[in-house]
Amino acid sequence: MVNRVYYLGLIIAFIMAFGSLWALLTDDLFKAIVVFGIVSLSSSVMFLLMQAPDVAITEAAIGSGITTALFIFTYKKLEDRKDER
Amino acid sequence: MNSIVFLIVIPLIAAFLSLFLGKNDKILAYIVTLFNIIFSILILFSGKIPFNVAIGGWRAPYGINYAVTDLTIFFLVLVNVAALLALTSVREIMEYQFYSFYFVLLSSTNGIVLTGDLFNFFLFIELSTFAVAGLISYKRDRLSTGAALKYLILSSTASIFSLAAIGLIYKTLGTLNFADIANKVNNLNEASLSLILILYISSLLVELKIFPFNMWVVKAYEASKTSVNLFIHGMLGTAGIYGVLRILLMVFSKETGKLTLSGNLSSILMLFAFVTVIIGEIGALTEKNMKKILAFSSMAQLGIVLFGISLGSFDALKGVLYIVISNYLAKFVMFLTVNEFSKVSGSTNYLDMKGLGRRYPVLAISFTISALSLMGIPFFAGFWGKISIIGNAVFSGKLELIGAVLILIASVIEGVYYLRISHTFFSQGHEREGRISRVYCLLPMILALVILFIGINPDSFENIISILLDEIKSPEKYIKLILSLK
Amino acid sequence: MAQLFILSSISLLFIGLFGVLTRKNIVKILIALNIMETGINLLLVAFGYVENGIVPILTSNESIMNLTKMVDPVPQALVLTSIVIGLGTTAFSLALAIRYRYNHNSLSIRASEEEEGVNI
Amino acid sequence: MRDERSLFINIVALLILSVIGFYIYKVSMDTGKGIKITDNITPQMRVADRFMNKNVIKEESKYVWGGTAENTSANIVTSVVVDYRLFDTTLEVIVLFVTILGFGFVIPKDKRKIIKPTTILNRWAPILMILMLMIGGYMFVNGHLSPGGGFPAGAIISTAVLIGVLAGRKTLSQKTLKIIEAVAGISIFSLGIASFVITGNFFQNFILNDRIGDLFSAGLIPIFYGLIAFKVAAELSNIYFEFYEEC
Repeated sequence: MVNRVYYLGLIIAFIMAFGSLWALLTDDLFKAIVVFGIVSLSSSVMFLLMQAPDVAITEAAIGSGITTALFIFTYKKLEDRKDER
Repeated sequence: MNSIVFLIVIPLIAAFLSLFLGKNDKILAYIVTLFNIIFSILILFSGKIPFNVAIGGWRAPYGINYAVTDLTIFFLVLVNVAALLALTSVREIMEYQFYSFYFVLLSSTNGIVLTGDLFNFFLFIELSTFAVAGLISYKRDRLSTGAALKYLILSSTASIFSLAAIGLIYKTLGTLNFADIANKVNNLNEASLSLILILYISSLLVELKIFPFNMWVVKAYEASKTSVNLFIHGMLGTAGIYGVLRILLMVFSKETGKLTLSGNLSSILMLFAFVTVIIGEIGALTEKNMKKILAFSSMAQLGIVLFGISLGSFDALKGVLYIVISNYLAKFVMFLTVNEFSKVSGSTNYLDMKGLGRRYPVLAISFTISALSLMGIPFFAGFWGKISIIGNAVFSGKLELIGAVLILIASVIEGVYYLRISHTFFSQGHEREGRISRVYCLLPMILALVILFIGINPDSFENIISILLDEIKSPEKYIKLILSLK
Repeated sequence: MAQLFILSSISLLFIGLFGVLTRKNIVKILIALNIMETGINLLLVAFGYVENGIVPILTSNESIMNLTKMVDPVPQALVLTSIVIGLGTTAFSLALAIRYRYNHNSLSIRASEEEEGVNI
Repeated sequence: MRDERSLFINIVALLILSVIGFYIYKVSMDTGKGIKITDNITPQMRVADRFMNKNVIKEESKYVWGGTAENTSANIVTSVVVDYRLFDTTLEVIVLFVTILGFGFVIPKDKRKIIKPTTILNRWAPILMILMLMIGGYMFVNGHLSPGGGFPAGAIISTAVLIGVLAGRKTLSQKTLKIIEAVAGISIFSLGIASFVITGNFFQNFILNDRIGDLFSAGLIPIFYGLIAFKVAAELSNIYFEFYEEC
């Protein structure tokens, strides 16, 4: 039982590490934002594994949901500006 | 004395109220600032110092506590007076956001000085960061946006480091209270302690404008209004110095009654201070823009302050307090003078201010007095600071000797550029149309007279400093005060 | 288990720091800053983790008997605060970034130096 | 030229990171005497022990499920956030207030037009909004019993406003949001001052003698969480209105 949880944690740790590297190294801004959202969401699963459901809920709602939404709104706004020129 | 929390709560409520008051915000700002000054002076003369306040009734290592000691009340008065002095330079009508940011900055700088909890301290620093970033970006033009963005990115990176340090402290010592940490810090491993300290100090170094974290300073000063410069200098800078004194010397000091930073760390801090002084002086020497010159110069002064703190002896600390007070007063005089002169001449380049000293001798003479004090000419306030720092540094070791020589060279460079400016003020210039009201000359003159008074009669100030040093010498009193509270 | 948590969070921290130091695009820098913040939050909670610990919530009388098995609640409380601070930082700096883009017509952090003609 | 420069920056950054990494490794391996960073310290050796046993004031006090204690929140994280360290939480609310104020101040005022929503979104928007409001309300009402609390509740309530914006339905004006924000913020501090008047301490939980595990327990905690939730929701909704034009 403990082992299974450990492997889940290992998988999520790899997802987070590779995801964050990908988000930083890719040239496409939109892709980076979405991948960052995935990293943030998987970190909330990590919080759940650490027996911190309060933090997990907050991270999922604020850290993952609203921060990503803010980034996407910003991206859209910058895109609009590009169209004008 | 539980009512000390009003110093923080009243400005925060005012920050909410300022959303609706429109043009009356200025009156509200004066009322709140005066309330803070009067309240802190009342506490100073209440005779109950030192005392400790447990918020929410949870006693010290468990809840959040505010401790008021001599050191606290000294810096509390300095911060609040700085707020009032800086507020007098706000002349035009500002949007309500300006005052909201100002109220938050006022409450957070009061909080930095008052608090006795590590995480609370961190939160107040974050709060002041956001308020200052908002104030810097007030003009919303090219320069100010970039400056605010860079400041925000830099300080939030530094704050992440200090959050890591808070986590490490909690993991190792199991507490977040200043006094409790100071009590238990002797149990901590030497290497762990230096890692924690170096991580935690990073967010303070941003406020203190020390080398690896100082690229925001010049642009921020150049991009913002004079009142904002004075907020950053007088409130944030003073509170930052308090934070360094409290955290380096009283919370994380390993031996009670003796100033011992761990060996590596003090030399690292010294190197940082050297680089800061060099950057500041050379930058100021090559600049023509008065605001940039003052930014570089305050960077250099804070470098000297950090050098004095990292020397680790009480005589040097006395000098540090002299330099703090001299820099505090002198920069006010200089910024106010430059503000008036640049309004008349229409630019911040000092070559355009030719001849203004002849028309307004009071302002120019005040400027010269504060410049002489910063240089450390005998019988000005800064002299007593530099003499005791250099006198201590010369016989301490190789690195300290280099520092002493560096400070002497720095004084000469300061002399070159400040006297160049004063000379420009007094040289023959052409006529101008703008006028400066006599009222605005009054404040710089009074401050310059205070500098002169401290310089000629240092005994008056020596008493205050010896009380402060007594407190720093015996952190166990602070620990006893806080932890024995029921 | 605790080692896995600490190692993964420190790796996130370092990747984020690398991004903050090297990226030129401001939005990328902010993403890197957010990754750093996620890393530090994970690190703080990992410091409070106990092997085979349980959630610090009382559900019945038995859970009061098991107080010694609970993970540390204080780092979780601190992290709740720090997540919201992270959101604030992101929101404010994104607004500044949009304004910066409108002013400089570029998202590069060195845009002002490039325009002034400093040869980089 | 450009590539060489970015390569140089990358190498410098890697060097800095490796120096920090090496330093941390050295510290964790250091065998001096005293507490080390790698030492295993349980919550029972920290201040958290008193929080979990709820005996900060009286050392030997014990409590049972359904009984009273000095702090009657069943969720210990909540009791730390909103009672033992309440002042931190209020400051955090101020952090959000300042940053959103700065956000609204700095962002350029050319808003996006909303593309006409599809029929499905338009029809289902009210239902989704009510669902979101219910989940958010449940979260802050039960913040002292189950995971959740004011901040995620505020975020979820604000998504209801976001759905309203995207569906083109008029929900709230920005002026109302500002008033909600200020009223919630001021009342948080007025509760603090009220507790100063009643008990002599700022931000004390002055409603006592209720039982752990009840819905109406934990004194002021649900009230504080409710105020925080509305404030956070108002602030976050403000962000959406800054991006999108109101219909």
